[in-house]
Amino acid sequence: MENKITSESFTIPMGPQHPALKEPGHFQFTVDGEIVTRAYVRLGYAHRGIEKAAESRNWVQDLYLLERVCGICSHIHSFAYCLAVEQLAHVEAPPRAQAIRVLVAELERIHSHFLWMGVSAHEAGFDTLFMYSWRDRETVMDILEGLTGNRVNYSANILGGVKFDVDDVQAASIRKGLDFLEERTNHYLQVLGKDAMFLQRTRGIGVMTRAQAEVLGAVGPTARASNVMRDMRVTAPYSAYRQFSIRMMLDSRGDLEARFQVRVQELLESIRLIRQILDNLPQGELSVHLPRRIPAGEAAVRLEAPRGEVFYYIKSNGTDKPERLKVRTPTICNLNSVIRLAVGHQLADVPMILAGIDPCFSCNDRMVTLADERDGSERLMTWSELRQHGIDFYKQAAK
Amino acid sequence: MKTFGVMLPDVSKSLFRRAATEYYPSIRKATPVQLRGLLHLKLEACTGCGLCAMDCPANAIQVTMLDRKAKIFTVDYHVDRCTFCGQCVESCRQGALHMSSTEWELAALDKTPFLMRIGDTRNAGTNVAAKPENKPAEDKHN
Amino acid sequence: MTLISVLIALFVFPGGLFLIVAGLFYQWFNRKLLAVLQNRIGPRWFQPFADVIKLLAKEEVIPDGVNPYLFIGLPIMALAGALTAAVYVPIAGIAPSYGFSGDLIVVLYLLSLLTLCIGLAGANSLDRFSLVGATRTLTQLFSYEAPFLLAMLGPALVAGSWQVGKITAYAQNHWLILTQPLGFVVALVGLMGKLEMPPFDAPEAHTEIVAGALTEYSGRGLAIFDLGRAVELIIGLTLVSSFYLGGVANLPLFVVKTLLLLFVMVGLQSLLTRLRIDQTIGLWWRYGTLLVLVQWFFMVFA
Amino acid sequence: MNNEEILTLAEQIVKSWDWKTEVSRSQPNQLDVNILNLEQFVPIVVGLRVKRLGYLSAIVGLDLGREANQLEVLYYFCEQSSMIVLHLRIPRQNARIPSLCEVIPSAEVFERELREMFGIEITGLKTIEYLYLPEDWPDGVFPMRKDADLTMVTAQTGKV
Repeated sequence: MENKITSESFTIPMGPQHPALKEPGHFQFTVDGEIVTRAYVRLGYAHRGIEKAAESRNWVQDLYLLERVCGICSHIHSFAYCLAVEQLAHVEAPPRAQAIRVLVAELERIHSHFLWMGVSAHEAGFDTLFMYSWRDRETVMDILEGLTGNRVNYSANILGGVKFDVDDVQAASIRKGLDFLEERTNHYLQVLGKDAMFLQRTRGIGVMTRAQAEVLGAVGPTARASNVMRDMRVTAPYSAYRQFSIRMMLDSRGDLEARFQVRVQELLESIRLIRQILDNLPQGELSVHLPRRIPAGEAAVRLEAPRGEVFYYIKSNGTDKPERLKVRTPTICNLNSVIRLAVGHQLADVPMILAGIDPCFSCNDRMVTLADERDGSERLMTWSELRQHGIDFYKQAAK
Repeated sequence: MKTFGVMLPDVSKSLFRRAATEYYPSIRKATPVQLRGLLHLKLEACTGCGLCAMDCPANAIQVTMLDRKAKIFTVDYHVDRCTFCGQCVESCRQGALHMSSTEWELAALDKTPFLMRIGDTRNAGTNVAAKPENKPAEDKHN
Repeated sequence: MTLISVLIALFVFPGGLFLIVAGLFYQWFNRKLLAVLQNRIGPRWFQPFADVIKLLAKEEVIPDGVNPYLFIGLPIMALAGALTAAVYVPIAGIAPSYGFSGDLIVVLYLLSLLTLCIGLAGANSLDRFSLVGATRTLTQLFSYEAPFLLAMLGPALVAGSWQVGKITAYAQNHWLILTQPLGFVVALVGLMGKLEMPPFDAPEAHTEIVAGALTEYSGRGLAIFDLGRAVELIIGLTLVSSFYLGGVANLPLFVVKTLLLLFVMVGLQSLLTRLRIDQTIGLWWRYGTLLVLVQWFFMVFA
Repeated sequence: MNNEEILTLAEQIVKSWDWKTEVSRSQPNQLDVNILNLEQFVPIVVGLRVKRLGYLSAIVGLDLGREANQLEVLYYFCEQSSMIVLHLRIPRQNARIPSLCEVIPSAEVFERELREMFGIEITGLKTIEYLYLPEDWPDGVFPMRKDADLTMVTAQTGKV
């Protein structure tokens, strides 16, 4: 790391490896004293080439590949992929499967928001909140494990439905867990809204106005904290959200505190929705059959991931592999805003502002590192080749 | 209303509470029945169709047909590649596959337990240790 | 006092070795208690010792572009300063080995030597995180030093002496926490600032600047700085407890008092969010100093 | 404004700018606009922006293959559940499209991605440093193109 000190600028690098970043990403902040005057971002350190790799795998295999776009919001990616493929095949998952998908998606949102709360508290130097919120996150992870069979990468979906059913015993254990989580969430709402020391680090920090949020294309809770009405579950309801409606959480302040409030209130709303789904789970089949070859066509779906709107575009050419698959994750939209927001703030606020959008770099870095021309017969050969070159499609960046 | 030390109740309760951290190697929590652990194959039900291998996202399953008429085949299960997604169990039309919910501590010091060869091993012609009993080398559950 | 007993007092007990071991034990108590308050298991009792031994055994990397003498010398100076301060302080319930009129000031400045050395060490290395950390360390030093000093001078004022031994003797009969509660609070919180404990850990806020001034340190240098911090922890606790909590009586009472103080400090650590450096300065000059001055006002006129 | 009104208004804007523009509805909530003349592209986007018909949700690049010898770029403008998709078709050689950064600042990352992955030059794009690809990525290799020779890349860089 060479030293660039001139009379005006002093550049502080953050990343690719930095304690504030749980994943590799590179930020450069030029500071004047403690004030940030310029910010620059470079991505690609967790780039695994998923979009290209998806073109050389069949429709079923892609489901699991895409689930690994992100380790935290893994379900929403396979959810989006399934919706798009089902749209291409002109089938619809049975109502019970749709409800279970939404159930897992909301549990995942709880998991993600709790995780985020802990991480941001840690960035702020409030480790007690970090430890407690992660302790409570275990509850929802246990629920997910008991329901789907895994703590992350739930693999709940198959093309045309879901893998498992929710029986009364599981419903009861979910309800029990939710009661605890609801109590804790209400408590954290108090902590985040009242703790004077914590508010010093969040109130009025990183303010993004509504106009800014719209121009910079912010999505998800980041946008909603600036009073921008963007929530796919409400504005463009998909799957079981058509039956089970959810309220949009908005805040007009646009600062970090608002982002905390929006997310924690979303937790309460998710808990309410999960209870509602459990009470009114439709009866019926769990999956429908999908052909191995998906009819040619194009499909674009937009879903609300915990971090915001996720966009999937799939083009099929009628074979058993997709022709093109495009993933646009929420972080890439929100990253724009963070870069601009950081300027003018104290260096100490930068990790908080960064964490405020809940960045997920492995979500962003998907497209290409290396691809393979592969057909079925050479499967093992090319796989070992891939391994040799060390692309870790599966051992992707932790998280 | 701003106050100081809002987390005081949590902190003070913790003094008299057992740590939430798991004491993992000494105390093992029971795993849920749904857990997707090690894959098991019922050889008598398997027809060697290879659907599981075709759908496996990690190419962890390899079906080699040795004699199509006599239905002699071997199934190689690469435990180290397996992502435990459970798609093979869904894909199998014979119901020959299931995943154990108790066998999940699969780490080993060498690679031998990671290749499990199920089926006819007479003509396989490799020197990989065959594991017909379908289990990793060490049983860590004792 | 024979030469041997002097040497033992200096190197084994109550100075030197004992101080280091006790400091590390207090560090463990700090970490363990914090973990318990956060509902974690926390480290086992030998963890700080293991850390130090591991670091001492490791290679020390001296980065390019630094002054190697300063780089190696600063940690030693810091530890030496802290150990020297211990000579004038009633460690482990034993009256200070040496003392002269006005040694309180010397002790306080020897304690600041550690912080100063850390700041210099950061400024010495060219790493950007170190530089920002050094700036913050020194900025913070100037913010808490004045209120902390004033809070420690409160007992000196009523005892009528600026000698640690005499103040302690006076405090033996007067629990100054009752007569000077504000001073006690400022002294306690000031001690947390001095030790760079959360919420005053902005100089080493690892989510912002990795390890602050000590980012470039590894191996022996880091271990010695760590030992210096451990010694400073115990000296600081001794000073505050002997000034405000009824002087020194005997070893068990001393341990109880200091651990009680540490308990309060850990509780505060677990409840408070890290302050930004500008907020730290604001806190000390706006509230810390004011509180002590109010205390002095009462002392002078009441 | 409901979906139908959004799509109708968008259709009017597009038609009024250039009556030859092909417009179709592949889905009930989707309006596909086939832009034939690149010069019309930015004004149409401005028109959509002014009327607040959707924000830029994503830019998708497509390689239509060697036979078609064309690249396609899809711009997804979304509002509520409606999607307005602008299709741009350009030749594979010397592919060049205008930048939207002046109109929509958030287009920058998408355009940078498009540029490095498909080799489409974006006129007016200020930041042209790689966003995802490594610094030592060879010139002229655009990984998301169907015929990108990536084994060569592995040999050259000797890593990944």
